[in-house]
Amino acid sequence: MVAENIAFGLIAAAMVGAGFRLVTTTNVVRAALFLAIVLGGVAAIFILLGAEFVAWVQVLVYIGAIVVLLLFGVMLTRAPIGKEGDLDNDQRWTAALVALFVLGALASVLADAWGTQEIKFQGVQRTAAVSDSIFGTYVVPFEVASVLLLAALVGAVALARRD
Amino acid sequence: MYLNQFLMLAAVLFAMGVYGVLARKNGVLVLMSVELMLNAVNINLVAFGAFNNTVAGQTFALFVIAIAAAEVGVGLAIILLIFRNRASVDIDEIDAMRG
Amino acid sequence: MSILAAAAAATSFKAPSLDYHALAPEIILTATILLVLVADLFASEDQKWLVANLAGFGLLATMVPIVSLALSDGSHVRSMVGGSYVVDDFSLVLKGLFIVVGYVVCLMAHRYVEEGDYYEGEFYFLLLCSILGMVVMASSRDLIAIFVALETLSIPGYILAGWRKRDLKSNEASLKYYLLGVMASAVMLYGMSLIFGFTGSTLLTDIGAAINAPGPNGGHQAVVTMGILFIIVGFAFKVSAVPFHAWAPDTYEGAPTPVTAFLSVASKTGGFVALFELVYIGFFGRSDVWGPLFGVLAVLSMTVGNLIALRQTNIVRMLAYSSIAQAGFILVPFAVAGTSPSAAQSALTASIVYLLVYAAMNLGAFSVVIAVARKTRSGEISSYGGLFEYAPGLAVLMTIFMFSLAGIPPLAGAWAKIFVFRAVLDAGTGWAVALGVAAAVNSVIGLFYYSSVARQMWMTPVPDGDRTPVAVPAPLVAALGITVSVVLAIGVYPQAFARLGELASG
Amino acid sequence: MLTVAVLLPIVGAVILAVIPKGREEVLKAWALLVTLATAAVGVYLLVAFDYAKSGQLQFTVNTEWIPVINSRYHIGIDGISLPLLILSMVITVLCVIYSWDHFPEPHNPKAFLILMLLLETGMNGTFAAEDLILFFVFFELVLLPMYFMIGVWGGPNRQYAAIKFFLYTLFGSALMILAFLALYFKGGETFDIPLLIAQGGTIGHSTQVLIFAGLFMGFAIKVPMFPFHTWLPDAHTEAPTVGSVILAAVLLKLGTYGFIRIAIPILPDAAMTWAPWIGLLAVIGIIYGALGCLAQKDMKRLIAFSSVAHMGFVMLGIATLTSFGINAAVFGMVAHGLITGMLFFIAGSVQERFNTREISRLGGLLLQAPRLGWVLGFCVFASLGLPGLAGFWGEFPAILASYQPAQGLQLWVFRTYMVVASIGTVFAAGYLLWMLQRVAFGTAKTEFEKSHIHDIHIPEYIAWTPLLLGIVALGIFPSLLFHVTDKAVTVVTSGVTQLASAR
Amino acid sequence: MLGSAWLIPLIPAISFVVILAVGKRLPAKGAEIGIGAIGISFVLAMVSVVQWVARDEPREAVEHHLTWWKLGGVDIGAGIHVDGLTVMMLVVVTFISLLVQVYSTGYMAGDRRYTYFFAALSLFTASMLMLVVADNTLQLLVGWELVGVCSFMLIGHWWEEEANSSAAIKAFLTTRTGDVGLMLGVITLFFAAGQNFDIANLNRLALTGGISHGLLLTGGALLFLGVMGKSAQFPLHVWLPDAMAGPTPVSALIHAATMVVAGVYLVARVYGVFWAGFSIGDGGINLIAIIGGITVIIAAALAFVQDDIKKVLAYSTISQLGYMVMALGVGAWTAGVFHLFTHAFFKALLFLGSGSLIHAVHSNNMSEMGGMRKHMPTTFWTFMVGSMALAGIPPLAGFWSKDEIINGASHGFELFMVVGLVGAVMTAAYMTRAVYLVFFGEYRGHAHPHESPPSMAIPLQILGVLSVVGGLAGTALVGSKWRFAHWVTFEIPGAPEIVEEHAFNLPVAMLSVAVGLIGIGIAAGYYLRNTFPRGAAEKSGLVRTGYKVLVNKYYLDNLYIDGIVRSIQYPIAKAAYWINQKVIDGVVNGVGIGTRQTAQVVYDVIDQKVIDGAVNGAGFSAEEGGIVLRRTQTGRVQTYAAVLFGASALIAVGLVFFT
Repeated sequence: MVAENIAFGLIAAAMVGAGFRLVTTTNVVRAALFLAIVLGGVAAIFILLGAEFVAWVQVLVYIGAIVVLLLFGVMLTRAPIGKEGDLDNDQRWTAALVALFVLGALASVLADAWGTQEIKFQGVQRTAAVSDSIFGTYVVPFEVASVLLLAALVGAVALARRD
Repeated sequence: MYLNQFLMLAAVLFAMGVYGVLARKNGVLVLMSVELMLNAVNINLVAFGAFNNTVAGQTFALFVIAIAAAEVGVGLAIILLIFRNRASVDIDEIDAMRG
Repeated sequence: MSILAAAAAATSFKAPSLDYHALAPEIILTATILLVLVADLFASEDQKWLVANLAGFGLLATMVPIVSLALSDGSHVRSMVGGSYVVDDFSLVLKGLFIVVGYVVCLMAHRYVEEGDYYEGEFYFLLLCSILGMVVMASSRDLIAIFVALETLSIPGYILAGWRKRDLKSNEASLKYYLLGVMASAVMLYGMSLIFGFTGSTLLTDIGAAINAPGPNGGHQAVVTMGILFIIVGFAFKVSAVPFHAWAPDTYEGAPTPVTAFLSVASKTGGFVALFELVYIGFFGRSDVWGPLFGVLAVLSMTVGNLIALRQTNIVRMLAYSSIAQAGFILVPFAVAGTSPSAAQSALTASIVYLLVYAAMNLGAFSVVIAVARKTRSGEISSYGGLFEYAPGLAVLMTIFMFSLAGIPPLAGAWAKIFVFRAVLDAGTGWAVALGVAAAVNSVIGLFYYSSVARQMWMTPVPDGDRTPVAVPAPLVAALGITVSVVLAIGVYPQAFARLGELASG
Repeated sequence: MLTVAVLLPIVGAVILAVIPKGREEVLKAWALLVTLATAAVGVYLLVAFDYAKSGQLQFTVNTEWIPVINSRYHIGIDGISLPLLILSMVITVLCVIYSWDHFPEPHNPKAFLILMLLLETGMNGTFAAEDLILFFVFFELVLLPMYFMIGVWGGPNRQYAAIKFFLYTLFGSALMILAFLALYFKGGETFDIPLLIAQGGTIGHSTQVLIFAGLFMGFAIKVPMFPFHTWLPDAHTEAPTVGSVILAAVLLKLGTYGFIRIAIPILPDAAMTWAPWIGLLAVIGIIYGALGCLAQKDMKRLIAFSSVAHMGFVMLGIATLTSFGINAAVFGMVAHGLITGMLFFIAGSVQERFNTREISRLGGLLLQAPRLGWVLGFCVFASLGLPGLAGFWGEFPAILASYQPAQGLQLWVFRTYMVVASIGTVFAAGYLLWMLQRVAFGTAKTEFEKSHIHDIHIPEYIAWTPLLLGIVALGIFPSLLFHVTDKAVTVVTSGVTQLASAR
Repeated sequence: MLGSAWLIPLIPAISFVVILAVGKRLPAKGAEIGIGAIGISFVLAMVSVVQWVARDEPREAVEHHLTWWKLGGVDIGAGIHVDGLTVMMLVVVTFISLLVQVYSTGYMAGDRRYTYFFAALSLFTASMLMLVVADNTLQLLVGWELVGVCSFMLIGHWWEEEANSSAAIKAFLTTRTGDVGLMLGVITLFFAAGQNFDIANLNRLALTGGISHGLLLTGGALLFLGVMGKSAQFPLHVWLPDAMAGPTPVSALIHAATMVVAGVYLVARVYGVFWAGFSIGDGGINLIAIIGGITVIIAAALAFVQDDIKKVLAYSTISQLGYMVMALGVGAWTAGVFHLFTHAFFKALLFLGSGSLIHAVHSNNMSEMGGMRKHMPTTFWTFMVGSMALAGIPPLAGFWSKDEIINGASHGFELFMVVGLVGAVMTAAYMTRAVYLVFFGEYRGHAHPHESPPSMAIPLQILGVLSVVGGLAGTALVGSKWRFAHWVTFEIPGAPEIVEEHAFNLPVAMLSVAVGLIGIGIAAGYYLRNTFPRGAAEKSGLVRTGYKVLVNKYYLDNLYIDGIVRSIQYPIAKAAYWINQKVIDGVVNGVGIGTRQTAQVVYDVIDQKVIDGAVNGAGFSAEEGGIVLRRTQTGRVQTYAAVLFGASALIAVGLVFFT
């Protein structure tokens, strides 16, 4: 258990650090890389929680697809690769205030609700269980999600293509 | 492991995401911040799944991941569209309609 | 856990039993979606009208199983996959509404898309996808299903809002809608994760039971409060309730008008449907949370929406604020639903009746806007000057829709409001009556700007002196015909919709 | 048959809508035919009405309408509604005739006549409805046509006047519908007026008082009572002649009728609590309306303010909650309908001839158009409550009744009202005669000296004669009306009487 | 006939309708209908009198009524109540009306609204007769208001001139102010009598103690307010002089003989209420007597300073009405009613005479008359008779009735006897002045005076005869059965007798004659002294020629001195007139103006600014609110997002805190 806690501490520290840099850096490309670190951290957390399948999906979809997609976006919109002076708008302080307020509200409620309850680790949940769940209870959303992805695909193409 | 250590991590990520979407003016950075928030949710879902010993949390997280991907795709398309028309992705300049 | 055990678990998978009659609307709709996509691939530029017709017929075909389900004998409740997907009277009524609204929007869009140099095939494809999301929403009784349905109905909307690609306003509309939509989704998801974490289930009935549970670990905890709130915020965004409304005017103004009509009616109704399911099934035990919340949202929406609408000069923007105010009226019954079971019943009826009526009158109003814009090429209210002189038919129709929105009897809108008032007084508490008075006062404020449109049409001269009649294409005529006959028929015989509303809430 | 009376005009309006715009003669003939047919139904009702049972509802129809909210299509008339129904029918016919050759600008007789027919349905329906929701629908149905009539065919400031009228009234009705719904839930889940009358008394006192407040707002604005009257002068001044006539002759009565038909019989207890305040506003209205009249420069506006004063008498009669008072109120409603309707007709005709209604510019009407002048003089005297003409029987019994209001009401309060109201009759004479003097007496002002002023023409004769005859007939034989209303009023006051006897 | 007395008002009413309908097309333009109808009515009225007197004694009033309307279980009838008072009034009204109509054919000849004039006269007569025969107060009220309207129409007959229509409005409004009291009194007594308007019943209840004294006092006082308006009692008398703007026959009929006595008639009719309410039987000083007494003196004083002959007569009428009211106030019921009777003849005579003069000289002003004795002998002699009757010279009509009043007052109301005597002096004096100014001296006007046509002269002569002999009706000369006091009497079956008769009192009679002569003497002395030179000149042609210019000049000076400067020598009269015009009339006019101004302020400030302002303000603030709220819609998506998150978190904290 100690090892897990140490791992969590490291991962969490990396994630928070990367996350903070993500929202403060003045370099767009670097921001994408910080995002990759956070997403990787999330995958690691999933593994800690015994959700292997989700963790790998996270790596594949997020790091493999989404981050790449975002990088493409950065390049297509000709954002400077290097440092850029002003990436923030003029409501930075408001934003910080709101964010801190949100954090405070969430943290206090969470602390109140679950205090020091522990996760009783039940072992790794196999992919099969997940798939049973998807194709059992959640079969309708699953099918609909496929239509959704199709729609997003077609729509994104229709919007983004030059004509 | 405490449940709350995951939840608190998620909360911090969520708050950073909130800051990011509010303070960043580059459209792509805003999208990244949104991802931060969605990942916070995913941590929550998986942690709760483990806590409650149900697979539904993971399933939920999978749906979120899939749909987040679709959202990012659409979002980028919109940002590209705007970039093509205005040669800028600064979203705080987009205020033609107001009042 | 051994591999064997896992394998055993894997083999133990049993395919869920699906009621294909109950799923027939979704299946037909999906088939139509695919057909439209394929047809679009193969149709040449001058054959694109086929696609529109295909979409229209597909929607009409979807109505067939809905009607047959409604007319089938026995219990109308068909529950599937552990109760996470249910087809009952409620979902049938709303599915029917979505399909009809979709059909009318197709009619409205027909010439608009054809003449405006837009992608036609994709337009209908996305429209149908969104409708599919709504239809699924009507049956979803599970957080995940609701989430997926919500995204399915939203994402095509984000795209369609930007369909006038070269128009900066359309881009802006799309971006604002998208960004705020995604953020609202994130908030909602966070809320869902909390509720899931607390109850350990995504199924609304289980959630309801867990929340109702008494004791120190019961559903009264702050975390539940926050979860419920965040989820409601997500949908409050969808239904454009103040203070989560800000996207609506900008998006409505910038988006192509048929899309605006679709967003303001179908998409909004989708949000309300989700709220019905969540509030009346999942969170019913915590009316101390959502009761006041909806009260505040309702009063703010009505008041702010109406007051800002007073100052609008653009008709679509005015209609956007009007739809914010109308959403406020639909929210009013929620606020009092927790008082008693009978109040909940009449509150649900009121909201559903309001949605049905609202759909007809708002679509009608947008149809007229589209028709008039074909001549004036303007969205300014002042461009409606003297409409009665050169297009008396459109002027009369617009008048009917405007005053129906304002809630003047004997038009349908009045009944919607009466049902809301009825729900309020059924609850009968002091706060409920105060809410009713606020709604009453707001209905008067609303009249002011609705009537100003009528005033322009009837009482001011034509601004540019151009009195050529407006040519209204046949599909638009059909859309106007459907909407106006509903508004008038319901005005005279409200029982038709009242019965639907009662069925759906029963 | 009653259904026909209510719905015939709207059916006629629909058919009118499909007649092409250019065929003006056909349009007018059809509208006249429809209104005449409706009036014929009215005559049938007059003949077939069982006067021995005028306290009971007759010609009732009671079928399902909106079962979900337990609202029914329940109509019927008794001795109170019958005269008002007939009034509404007659006035509409006369208005169609009056506007025969001179539709106000921007002309468009088709739309104008459609609106008039819609109005008639609304008015007839309100007087026939026996279900609160049905009542509400008809009550509101008159709003839209009147809004357009004022807004499209009105005077220079018409848009402001139209929207003011509309908003004011809608504000009242919004609260009124809340009160209706409260009655529904507190009164045994029914909207049926006779059933509610049977059960209304069981509602707790404080709830009754609140519900009455809602009803009061709805009806008082329509009446209009001080201080909710400010829409009236604007609306009347700007409305086209026919609009003013219908507004004065019938629409204002919807409010007072609401008090008599709904508020008082269903909520007698609250009515007792509210009566002194209603009476107070009524007498303020009497004096205030008169003072308003004296300050006017515009003939039509003056007549409009006089309506405030006259409706004050009606409301005073109602506030006494006695048989005498309410009978007087009904009489006052009909009389005011005839007389003020006539005055507005005349004001319209004056406006048409001189292109102004400014009192200071007019003069010598009796010289230039003697018959018109005499009719004006006649109506002025009728309006100031000359005995022997209809106006008196609305005022005098109302004042009489306030000497001895319903048992349980403060005597001294109502006697004070009585004195003030009777002083109001002097004011009424003052402003009306002042107007008569300025308009009809003297010689024509130089600007009109040379102009040829046409005396009363044929459509005016036809439109006015029935009203003038009615004023005289009711003035000489008040029992024409009293014997119809008396029994029905007894039913209205029965709740109050029972309360008094229970004390 | 008595039971069919309703025919008497009905006939003129029908005549009114007929004249309106076809009058213009008839050869005499409707006059023949009016005169014919009123002639029939007069005959019927005479028949009624004869039948009434011939009835067996004790005579009970004849009553007939039908249900007029019914309300809430109360049956309101319309009907007739015929007794001595009624038949007396019927005769007076129909007779004077008949004469006036005949007279008007001459006086109004050529008037542009000739037909209408007769129609209005018919309507007036009908209304007045209805008032007279009314068996209940409501019907009386109806007639009362109708005669008011007719008065309005006839005063304003020549409405082309604003002064005339203003006078008509003033008359109507002033009387209507009094009518408020009448209406409230009728209402009070209606409830006091147990929801009953019946007059006979009311009298009976009042006299038998069926109604509390307080109610009777209130009701009586309220009714008296109406009387003050209609019968021009101080201080509501101001309208009557102005009402002289109407044609003179109208003044004779309405403003001298009939309508203005309606108030007196009302008091006499419901005397039980006043008797019991004001405790007249107890001999106390009461409102009625006081008002009557004040009116006698004030009006008589005012008559001195008038130049307009009709105004002299108008003030005289007011003064005489004061006598009648005072008589009723001191319990001399018969005397008051008798004075009403005689006054009708000689005052109508005087008015018609003045009409004849005006017809001749085309002016109302005495300063433009003079010497008419020679030009208009008939008018002169009849006018002289009328004046003497008014002055109370025996045995003319006025003597008998006035003497009776003074006699009646001497029984316990000595103060009012003095008032009556002072009034008699003044009456005699101002009439002497008027007669002198009009008929003596030289003609001062510019027209060519001539005697009036027979249609005017004959009524004068008839009235002249009656003014001479009318008073005898009150004496035993006509036989005990026919004696006025015998058949016109206030008797309520079942109620105690309240009207007591006082035997002719020679000292009192002599006193009143003496004061009358004193009045004449003073005035005559004053005027004759001034005109002595002229009198001497008349005797000698030479002197006449020599003095002609001088006299004329002198006379003109005299005229102005008389008419204007000398009147200062009547300081009381002058002061009274000043008070009358400035204070009382000023108050009346001021009330009018003040009301108008208040109205303007109320309308401008309260209605337009406050009430309408509040309404418009609500609309305005809604729009302003809209403008402010619009600013929140910045157009920037991240602002919206900040609201989204901020609001969510805030509401969350709030909800968590409160639940």
